Amino acid sequence: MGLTQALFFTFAALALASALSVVFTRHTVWAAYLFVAHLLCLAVLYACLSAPLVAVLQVMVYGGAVMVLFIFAIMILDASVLGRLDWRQEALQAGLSLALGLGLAGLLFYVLDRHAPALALANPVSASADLGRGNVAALGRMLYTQYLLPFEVISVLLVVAAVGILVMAKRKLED
Amino acid sequence: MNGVISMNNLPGIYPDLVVLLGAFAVLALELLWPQKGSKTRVLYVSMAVLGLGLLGLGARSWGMPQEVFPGFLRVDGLSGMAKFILLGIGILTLAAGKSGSRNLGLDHAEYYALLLFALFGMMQLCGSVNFLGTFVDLETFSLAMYVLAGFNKRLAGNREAALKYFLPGAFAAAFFLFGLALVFGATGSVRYQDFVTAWQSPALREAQRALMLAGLGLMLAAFAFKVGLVPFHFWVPDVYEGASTPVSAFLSAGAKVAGMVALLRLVGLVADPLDFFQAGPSSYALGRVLLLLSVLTMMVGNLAALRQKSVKRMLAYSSVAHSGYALVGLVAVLGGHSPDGASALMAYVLVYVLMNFAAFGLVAALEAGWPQALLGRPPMLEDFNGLGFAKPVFGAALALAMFSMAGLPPTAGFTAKFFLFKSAVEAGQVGLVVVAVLNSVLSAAYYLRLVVHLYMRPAAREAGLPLFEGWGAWMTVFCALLLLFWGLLPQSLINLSQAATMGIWH
Amino acid sequence: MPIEFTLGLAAAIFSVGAAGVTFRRDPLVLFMCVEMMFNAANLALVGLSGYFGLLDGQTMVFLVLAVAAAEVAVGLAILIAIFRVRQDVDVDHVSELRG
Amino acid sequence: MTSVYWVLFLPLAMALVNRLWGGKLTRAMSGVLSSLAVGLALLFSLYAFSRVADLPLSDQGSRQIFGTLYSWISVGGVNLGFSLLLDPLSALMASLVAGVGLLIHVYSIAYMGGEDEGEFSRYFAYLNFFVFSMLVLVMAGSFLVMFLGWELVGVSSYLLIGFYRGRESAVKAGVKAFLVNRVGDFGFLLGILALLVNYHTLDFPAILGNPGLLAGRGALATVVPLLLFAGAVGKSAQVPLHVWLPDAMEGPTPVSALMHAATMVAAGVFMVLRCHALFQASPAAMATVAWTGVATAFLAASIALVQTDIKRVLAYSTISQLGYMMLGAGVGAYTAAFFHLFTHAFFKSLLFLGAGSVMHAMGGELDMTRMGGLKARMPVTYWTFLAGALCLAGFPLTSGFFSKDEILRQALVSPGGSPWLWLAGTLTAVLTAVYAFRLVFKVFHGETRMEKDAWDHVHESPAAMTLPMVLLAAAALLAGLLGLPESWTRFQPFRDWMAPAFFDLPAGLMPAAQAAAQAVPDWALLLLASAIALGGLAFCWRVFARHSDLPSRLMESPAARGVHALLWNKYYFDEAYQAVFVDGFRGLCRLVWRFVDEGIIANLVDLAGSMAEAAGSTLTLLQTGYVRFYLGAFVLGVVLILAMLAGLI
Repeated sequence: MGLTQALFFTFAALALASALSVVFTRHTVWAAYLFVAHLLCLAVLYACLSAPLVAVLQVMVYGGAVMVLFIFAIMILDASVLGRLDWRQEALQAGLSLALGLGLAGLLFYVLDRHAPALALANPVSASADLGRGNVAALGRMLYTQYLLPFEVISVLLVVAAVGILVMAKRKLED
Repeated sequence: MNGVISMNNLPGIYPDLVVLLGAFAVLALELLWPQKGSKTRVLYVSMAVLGLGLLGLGARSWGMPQEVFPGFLRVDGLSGMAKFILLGIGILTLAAGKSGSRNLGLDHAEYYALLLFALFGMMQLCGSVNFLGTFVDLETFSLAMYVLAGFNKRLAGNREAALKYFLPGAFAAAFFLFGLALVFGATGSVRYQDFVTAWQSPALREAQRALMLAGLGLMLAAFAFKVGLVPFHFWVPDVYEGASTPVSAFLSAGAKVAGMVALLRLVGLVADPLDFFQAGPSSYALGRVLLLLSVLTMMVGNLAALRQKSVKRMLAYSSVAHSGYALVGLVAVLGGHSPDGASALMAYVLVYVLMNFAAFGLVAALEAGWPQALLGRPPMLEDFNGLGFAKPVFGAALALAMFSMAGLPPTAGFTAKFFLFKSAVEAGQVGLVVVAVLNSVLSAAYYLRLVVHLYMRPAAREAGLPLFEGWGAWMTVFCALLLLFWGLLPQSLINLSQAATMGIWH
Repeated sequence: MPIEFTLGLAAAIFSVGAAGVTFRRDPLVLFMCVEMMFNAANLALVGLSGYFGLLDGQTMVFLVLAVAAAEVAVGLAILIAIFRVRQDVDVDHVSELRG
Repeated sequence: MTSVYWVLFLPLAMALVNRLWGGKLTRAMSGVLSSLAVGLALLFSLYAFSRVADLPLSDQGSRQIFGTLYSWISVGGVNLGFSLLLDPLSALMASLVAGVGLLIHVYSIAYMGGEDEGEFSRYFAYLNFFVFSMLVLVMAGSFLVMFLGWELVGVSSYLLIGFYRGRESAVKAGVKAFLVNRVGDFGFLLGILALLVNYHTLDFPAILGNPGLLAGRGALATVVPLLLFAGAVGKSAQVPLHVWLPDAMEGPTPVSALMHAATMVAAGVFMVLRCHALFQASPAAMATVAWTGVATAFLAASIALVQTDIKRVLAYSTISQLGYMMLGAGVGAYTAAFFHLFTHAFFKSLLFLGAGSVMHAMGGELDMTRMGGLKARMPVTYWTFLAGALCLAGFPLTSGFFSKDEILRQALVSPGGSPWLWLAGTLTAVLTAVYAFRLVFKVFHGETRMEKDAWDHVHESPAAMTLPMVLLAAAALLAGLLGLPESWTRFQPFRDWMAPAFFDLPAGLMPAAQAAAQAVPDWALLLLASAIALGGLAFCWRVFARHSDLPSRLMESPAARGVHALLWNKYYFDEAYQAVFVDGFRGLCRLVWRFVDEGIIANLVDLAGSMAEAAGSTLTLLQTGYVRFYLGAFVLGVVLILAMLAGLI
């Protein structure tokens, strides 16, 4: 087992564990920290999957920007631990969520387990030279050629988001 | 070069561009005309933008199907008709909100800009032939819609509506994205064309097919959420009731058109009528899913609507039920080899939009005249008491829309249902049609209830709650006349939808 | 990296997120779980991208990151707008509309 | 065809005028113009009638004028047009609708005179619209147009039944009528879709001229007629969907007259007759029609026996008579069934107008136990009402006598008939005679049971009301001449007129027992029918009028004296037994009404409604308002979809 693989499996385990912890921890701030950890684990996984640019973006966008937003939101809303419900209710809700999660996971695994191994034969695409360490330029080229339309639409989407945030955040003062 | 913008192709999406530029222009106008009371002008500008879009649509976007952005965006009859409906929806939404926009706190440039942005996203979605493009378009219009649903934050209903629309919406987007990943895993591409090629390839293996179907299923769930299919429908009544009336009308009509067109394209991937038998039994599984969703949606929507006292909530459940009817067309697409299923679906969607705006228009007109104290209270059936006599023209128009929703001749509601059911029977879906007809019998009970309030109850508070005879009310009349016209002379409706769905998959 | 493992991990995180969404009453944590689901899909895309040797997957993740970030921003704005006027932050308490 | 367009256009135009400018028209203008519109429609339909008569009569189906107003939809090689069909059936029916409609319009001018102008013109708008809808249904040249008329009739009847919108019961009755009818429409629409898919058209000539196509499709040959019949069951108030009709009394009385005579309820029978070619391809469908008809006839007649509300008795009697018509249609006696529809239209509208006249005089009173002795104060109403009752009871030589007897005869001797059908029908005839005369005696004879000042106010109705009644009475009494028994005369105008429209039931089907039944001589049946009517009259006189001095005055009429002389002794000797039997039987009937009708059937209909309501409640309970619940349902939905796609479910 090479170093990459060792890293991959270690951080895969960590990613899953932190994901579960986010769900089960009771404190909002702790959940946020665990979520950051989860996101950073994913960044490591991306790096191992020969996607260094995505890994860096993951750290910057998610680990940085998104988490800052979350922390701000936590501060504004002054979130603390929510009161406990009646234990029966809590158990019922946990049970239902667990059942739904397991059901979904079970089905996804059922589909993937039976069919993913066969993918290798499905698409005999040879590994492209673009992949690997020097793929930033290639990725940029793709964004501006093949994926230009969604790229442009996303710029519209960002404007929509900006206007939306303005409406949601500011209007109150105006009236 | 693959996918590079060629200026020659841009006129193909002229209406989309007009709407997009219009949205930016409206935002700029906020700076030019900052004073209060100038917002009516902004509304007229928005309407002009939509009108320009319609003009451009007439000039350029019909005719031969072509991929304006290869692998991403297609301009064909289906997208043409969808854009036609969407631009119409935009104009109707603006009309519905005109009188009451101050009352509802909607008279801000951002409202008009978001509306146009949402329309742009939907119009893009209707032509999208790429899963990633679909995802981005979906998110574009959804983000605008979330904000629109909660636009007036002073009203508790608006705030709750935004939450209940946003959380499941983001959830649905996540499912769509995972489905996209599965499809990418199965085919190595996210283009619709590659999906079809792989699906129809003789070398297709069961493993691949299963992944493709699972991915499609996850995306189906996302669109089922958008158009409000059971059990993805729970947000519908709450959001329609909570959001401002023009926004509710926009949500119900716009999201349904965009969602149904997208569903049609998705379902069409595995159900090319020409190659149906080649596609094999796996599309049968998708057909079963749609069948079940259709039956559940019709039953739940109609049964729950029976009990409603709030008009908007009743219309919400009715809109759920109508999604179920429309799905009958999709089942017909999958279950048979007649293209009538698709055209019947499109005709039904168009007629639904008209019925919906006829109803919401009068609700908005009613609210426009409300005193401040009543704001935020959902309009009840009692509020319509005796309206048929106080305002004969508007009352008659609303009654006609209700009869149309119940599927009675000679309204377009009957025409569209008839066309839909005919296509399904021809596709061999007799059982589904029996359920659908039974449901339309059932639905008469609650549509009739509104007519009873219009014509058979004395107006208790005639003076207290006047009907505002503004654009909203006249819009109801306009839609009702169109419903009557297409009930009596439906050929143009049929021709339109048939032309729109001719050869959409290749 | 075996592709089955990557996809399986993605599916697992996705399901954990879905379960978390239905379980947590705290709107912020609930929303984090939604983001977790987005990330799971991204993981699958990146894994498949490397597996196929196609750059498309990574390009798509790039675009999805932008979309998701915008969504987070709008979402948090909506959540703040809703919960700032309330005494508590419990999603279950926003349930005036029903029936 | 042009004349047909005018027939349809005039009432519609007047309905719109009344509705839109109603407030500006005076009462007289509104009423007279509306009547005029219907009158002109009558003239045009008579002209259409003559046009049909001018056509050469070569063989069956030759006398048809088929025209398409415009093409409605043309899709996938299927052309659906807004087509009209003029043939002996539709020409006669249209004239009947317009004729009865005209009389009722005239009558309404006086009857509704008390309403203010807005209400008055609203009433006439609805009434015109009702006539228009029925004419569309009748003139339809395809199932599509018929369905249009079918639903329009439903909507306009709903408007008219709920006309008195201040009254909660009226509103409820309107809604009930509409919804129960929709249940029948469910079958009708499915039947139409099935026909469309099989025939690729909905035009009557193409489908009805080729019943063999459907017959070659196995079970469809039975299923499709039964689906169509479901529509007729709803519209013609057959068991178990008859529950709406008694409640429909909540509308103004002239509306009831119109609805019970030639429009609305007759539509179901008309449709079955129109489609008889499809029905007779399937013995099972025919048998269903016949047995439903006879069951309805019997059940409704027994119920009518114990009612005290005049309009309610008349309503059940309508149901019962419609049952007879269905029986006729079910045994292949199409001409007889239509003839009964024809005569029934006269005498039943007459009876309703008479009831309206009584109500008018008594300030809305409907309970016959509080009447009596009205004969003296309202002679015209009395005599015309009596004429109607005689027809209803099948009194010899009246129109009802001939038409009902022909149906019963065919029930016995036709290839599709059976002795049991005949027996049940004959028993019903007995009941009919009893309740019809009971009504007359209770209302018009004996001492008045009214209070003094109310009695002083009783007066004959104005001429605008009595004139239609007199005309209808004449028509009701004389219409029988058009269809005298074949054994009496070769003068058969009705039969000859209808002959091109109806196919005969294939004779080969006849079982041996039927052949034997054919040996029963015609005169014996006629005699039996006469005996039943006369017996009923005598019996009622005995039971309901004995303690009054009116019978002696009645005895001055020679016919009544003859009847009395014929039956008097028999019932006199058996008085004690009769009392027990009658009381017992009345108890039984009351029981039937209480348990079967109110208890089971009405409850079944209500049950369906309340089940839907309950399901709705359960579903809205699911609408908890908790967004996490909604998200959970979302996941559940995804799991469901994935499982189905993976082939696990």
